[in-house]
Amino acid sequence: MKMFARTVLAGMATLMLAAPAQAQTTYNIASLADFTGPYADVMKDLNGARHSAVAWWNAEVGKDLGVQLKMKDYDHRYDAAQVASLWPGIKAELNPIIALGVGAPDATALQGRLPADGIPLIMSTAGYGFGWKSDPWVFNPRSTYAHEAAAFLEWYRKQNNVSGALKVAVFSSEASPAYVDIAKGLRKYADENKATIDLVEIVYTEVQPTDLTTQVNRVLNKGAQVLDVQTNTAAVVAVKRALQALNKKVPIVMSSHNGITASASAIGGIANLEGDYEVYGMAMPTDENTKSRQFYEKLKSQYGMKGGWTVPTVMGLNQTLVALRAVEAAAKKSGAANVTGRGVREALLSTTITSEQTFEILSDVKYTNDAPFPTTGATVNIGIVKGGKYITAAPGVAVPQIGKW
Amino acid sequence: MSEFLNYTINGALIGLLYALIAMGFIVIYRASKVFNFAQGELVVFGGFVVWWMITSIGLPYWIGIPLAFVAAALFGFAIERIFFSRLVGESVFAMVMVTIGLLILLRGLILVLFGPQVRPFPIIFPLQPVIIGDILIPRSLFIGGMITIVVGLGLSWFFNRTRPGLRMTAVAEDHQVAVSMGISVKRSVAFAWILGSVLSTLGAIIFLSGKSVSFLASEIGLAALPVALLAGFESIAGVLLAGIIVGIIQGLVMAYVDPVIGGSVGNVFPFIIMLVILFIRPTGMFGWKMVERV
Amino acid sequence: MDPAGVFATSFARDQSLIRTRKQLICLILFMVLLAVLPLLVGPRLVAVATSALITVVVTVGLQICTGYGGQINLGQAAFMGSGAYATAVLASKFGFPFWAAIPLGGCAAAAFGFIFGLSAVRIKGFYLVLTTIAAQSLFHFLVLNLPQSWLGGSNGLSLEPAQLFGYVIDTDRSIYYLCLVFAVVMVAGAFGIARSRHGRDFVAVRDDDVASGMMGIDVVRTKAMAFLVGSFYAGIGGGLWAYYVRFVAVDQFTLFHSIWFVAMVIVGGIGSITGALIGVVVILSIRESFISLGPTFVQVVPWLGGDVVFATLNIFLGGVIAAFLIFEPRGLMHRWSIIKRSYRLWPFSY
Amino acid sequence: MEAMAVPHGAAAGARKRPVLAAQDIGLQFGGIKALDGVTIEICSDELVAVIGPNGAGKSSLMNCFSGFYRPQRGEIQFDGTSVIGKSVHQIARAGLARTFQGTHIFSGMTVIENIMIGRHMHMRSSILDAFIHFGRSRNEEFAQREVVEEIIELLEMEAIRHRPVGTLGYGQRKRVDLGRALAQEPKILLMDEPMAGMNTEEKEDLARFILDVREARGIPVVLVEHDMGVVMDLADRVVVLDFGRKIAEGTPAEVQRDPAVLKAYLGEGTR
Repeated sequence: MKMFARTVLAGMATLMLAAPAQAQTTYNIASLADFTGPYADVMKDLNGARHSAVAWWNAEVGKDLGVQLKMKDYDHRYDAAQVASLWPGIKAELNPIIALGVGAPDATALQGRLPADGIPLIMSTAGYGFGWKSDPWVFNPRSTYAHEAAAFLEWYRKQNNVSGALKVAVFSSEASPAYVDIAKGLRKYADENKATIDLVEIVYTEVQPTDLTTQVNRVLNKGAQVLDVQTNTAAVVAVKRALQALNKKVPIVMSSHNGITASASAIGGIANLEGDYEVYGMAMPTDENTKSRQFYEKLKSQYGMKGGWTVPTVMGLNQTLVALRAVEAAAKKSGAANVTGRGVREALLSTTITSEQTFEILSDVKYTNDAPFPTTGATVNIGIVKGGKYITAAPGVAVPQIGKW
Repeated sequence: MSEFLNYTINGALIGLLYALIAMGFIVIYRASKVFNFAQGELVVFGGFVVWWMITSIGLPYWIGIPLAFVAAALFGFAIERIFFSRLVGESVFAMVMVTIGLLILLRGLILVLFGPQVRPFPIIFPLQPVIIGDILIPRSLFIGGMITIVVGLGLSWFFNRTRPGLRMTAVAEDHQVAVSMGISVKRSVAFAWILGSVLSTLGAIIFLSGKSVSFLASEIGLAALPVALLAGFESIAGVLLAGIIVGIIQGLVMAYVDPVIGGSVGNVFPFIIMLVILFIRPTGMFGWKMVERV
Repeated sequence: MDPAGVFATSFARDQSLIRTRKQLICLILFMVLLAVLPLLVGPRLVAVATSALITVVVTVGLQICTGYGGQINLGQAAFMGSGAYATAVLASKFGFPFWAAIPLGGCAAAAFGFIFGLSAVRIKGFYLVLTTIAAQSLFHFLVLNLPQSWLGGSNGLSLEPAQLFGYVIDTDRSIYYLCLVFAVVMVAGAFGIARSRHGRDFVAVRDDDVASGMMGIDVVRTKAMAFLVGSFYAGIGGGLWAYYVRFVAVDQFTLFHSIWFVAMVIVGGIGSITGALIGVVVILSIRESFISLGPTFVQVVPWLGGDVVFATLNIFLGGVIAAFLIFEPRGLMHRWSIIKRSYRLWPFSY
Repeated sequence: MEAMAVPHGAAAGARKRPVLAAQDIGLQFGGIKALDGVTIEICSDELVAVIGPNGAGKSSLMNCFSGFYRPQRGEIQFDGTSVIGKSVHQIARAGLARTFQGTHIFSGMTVIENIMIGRHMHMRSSILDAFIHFGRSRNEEFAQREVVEEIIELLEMEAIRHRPVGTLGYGQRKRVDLGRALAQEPKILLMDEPMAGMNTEEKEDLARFILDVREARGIPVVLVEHDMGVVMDLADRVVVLDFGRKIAEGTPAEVQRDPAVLKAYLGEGTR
């Protein structure tokens, strides 16, 4: 008996000694995806990016840290009802320390219960005014769409030496509350900056507009110098065709989910978008050899990246990198064996995720308890089609302050 | 003033597009008294077929478009054969429910056949607008409106003047009477579905020319409903006028009311018109008045 | 058709849903199973069951409106939404307890439905479906455009968990029981309505409005009643949804949701309360098992990729519905009664 | 059977109160006159047959009585009040029942359910009672069920009471139709060509039921019929219509001898 006890003890001691070198604590990430709903077309890239980023982190960061992460996909068809019925199972079966979401249904279905579940959720999109609440559990790596557009407008105004207010027309749609939110944010921004921005009109259209020639003509007659289209690619195409019909060259500014590449493929060629802009707070998948591009190439050659160098891929990367860096910070703080969802959230709120840590895919990300997105220090990149080529027009443009709407 | 005129004309042309979509709806309704709720999906299907023929395969327009119409006709025929010819003798209620099921099925089918991506639609009609003085008319809608009027008058003539057309009108009025007159109801219904599918494809071409095609396009099927109702679901010539009326009202509301309320009342206005029609005159402007015989 | 050897000895017996001891035992077992379900299965299934219970309430209402009353309704999600919004407003802004807010949400949905139904029920034909589509789009428009302080506009509305005698209903299990109680009451009520003169009137009006009028049935009133009951049920479902997710947003109640409710009625069988239950269970279990098995499948066969695996769901569900439309347009319940009858009458074909 | 014919006109009105009276009614569809100045009175406890060739306006008359058509001219009094402008269900509730030409029967429902529908207007339970089921709604069902069982017995439908009506033969369906109308406990019963499409045996059965019903319930009956034989056997009084006008009225024997009637019927025969 004594002998046995001694053997056990000795064995345990050996294990404990070996532990620092080998023991890996495995944690889970829940990857919410939309394979069968309206965003099925971007999911391959977005989700592929998530998986390869996790693989990279496990191999190059987690190994030394003693943490391994496993990610599992869940299809929610972009439907809040489906998210609600999936989540308790995810929580019980996977017990994730962090979750990755796609869009509004994730946030709306889960924000009521995440604090109790103790799991933070990282979105792939920019923020929204309707999510602007303090004590967040749902995090966006970028400021809101309205903030991003505002950053562009300020930059554009300076760039073109516009004296007086820059006249802007917004094309929105009531098909989704998210579109309405963007328009509301821009309205708020314009109201706060009457000297520099004149929001001449918010045009509401169908999600698949019939024809916008009259509407575009009207806003041009009102002197619009920039057309903001942050809804979908169908709207970009319709606005562009209207401009072509009118033979006018007024730049359109697009967002990440309906950016230059996506809109170009919907209109049938990037040449159509000559001189148009896109703006968002993450790296642009241009052909330029940036640090983010190098990171992507590395993922592609070593970590099974399936997606192309596209906006959805960048979206997948940015949310996953924020999640991974938060886990990293939490593990460093409380030890590899003691990472919890709450700990990860604490880490998100207390540490700055530097641009370097995200391979310049994001600017420095610093959350406060006031908002689910970085309110200070955020920057955007601006892309343009110039000479038929998709390039960065301006990197790191600062995001202005807007009051809550 | 010229602005007002411009909104009116453009509204009328968009209304004619609604009328074209509604025509497909009405043709099927006349033949079988069935509200086809999958009409928008037929438009999307037609749109994707055109994209596939012209943009994806790269056929020239003069081959691709006729082929797309043939494909649409076959598709309409297949739907009738697979679903509705089996339901002969079932209640209209059952058939309407089938069209709702069809809607879900077609969405799945199109997703599988053409993928979830937003596809560029070929530029069928030149982009340059027609300009008359200060008035500016999108060419696709202008040509489309002309086509719609021709098609509408042609179909109206077909149904009211020609022998096969009159037979179908007889079917539309009363299945039992038609049978007793020796007219094949089945053939008439099949023809209606073929026609409905072809008209939807034509609608897709006018609607989407130079734009993009995705599922979002199916919403026009719903936008056409108020037009069909205003026309009383029966009159093909009437639907042209109904379309123009709804289109003009919508256009003016969008231009003058939307900016005031800061929302999108223009897009729901056709539905408000629909409710008003149902309250006031549910048989529409041109619907056949029939005495309900016991 | 009763099993051989069972004859109704009283009207009560003849009337009741449960005619044999076997059926009674089955029902009791089923109820017990529902009662202890959260203790037996994992949280995932509890959540699925909860959403199934909410969907059952909504779909049973649609069955009464469409299946019994013959009033095709493509706005059930909008009515569910108006119930959800009403419940959320009453609970969060006026401090109503859930047991008052949910039924009032049902009433609000019925009232909202009434505005739209009124015009259509007076007319012969399926015009109601047009007004319900209008209701769907106006619901969306109104929520987004009414002053934000009323319905939250694009921000949505959140509400506190339901409370009963100080006990907070915020765990998966307690919400399940909350929904179970409401669903059982509502379904039992639906059976009651279906067996009453009202249920018969609905079917009569659906089958033959001419003869119905001759029986002294006020056809317009009856249609309106069927529609009101249907939207009331939707509103109750919406109220439960509000307490389930504790956040109400306009895009949770779209036309596509309405269409799926109709699909459940089609698959289950038109004109049968049990059919509605079966429809919900069949569609949800296909959908949920796909979604549950998907990740595992992706892990086993990684080269297929999630996009392919999950995309098959659409085809499969579409196929199921198509199969029903082609081979059994009267739904599963009809198939079941045929099987039952032929088995009882065996060896005689019916 | 009551052998004596009931004289019509003012004298009859003084002796027996008319239950249903049409005064000079005219009905037009477009330019076609379906009814043109028809006057007819039905007194309590009387079986009146309305006959006439095809298109004579018999069904139109029935439809005016029951409120499906609204005559442009004239007046219809039922049980002392005017029915013009009232809706079908209001007239039905006032006590007018009818059976239909062809089948207007709820074929998805069982025989019992069909007849229970006939009891509709005698039931009061609200939708809330129905929701609760136990209590008022259930008790009412049972009470009404007893009435229905009596009718089922009267019409000898015990064996088929649980059969869906859609599975029944034509003759049986007509019996259900009659049963449903009886369940309304009407003050008058209109029957629109009940014998059409029946074989001899079924006709005899139905004729027997009609007589039984009259005897048991004492309800006045208006019978629209094509088959002269049936009419002559059953009716107390016969009204003949042709081209929307009343061309003759009297006992079956009188009518049979009327030259105008003969002409109308022969005329139809040679058409």
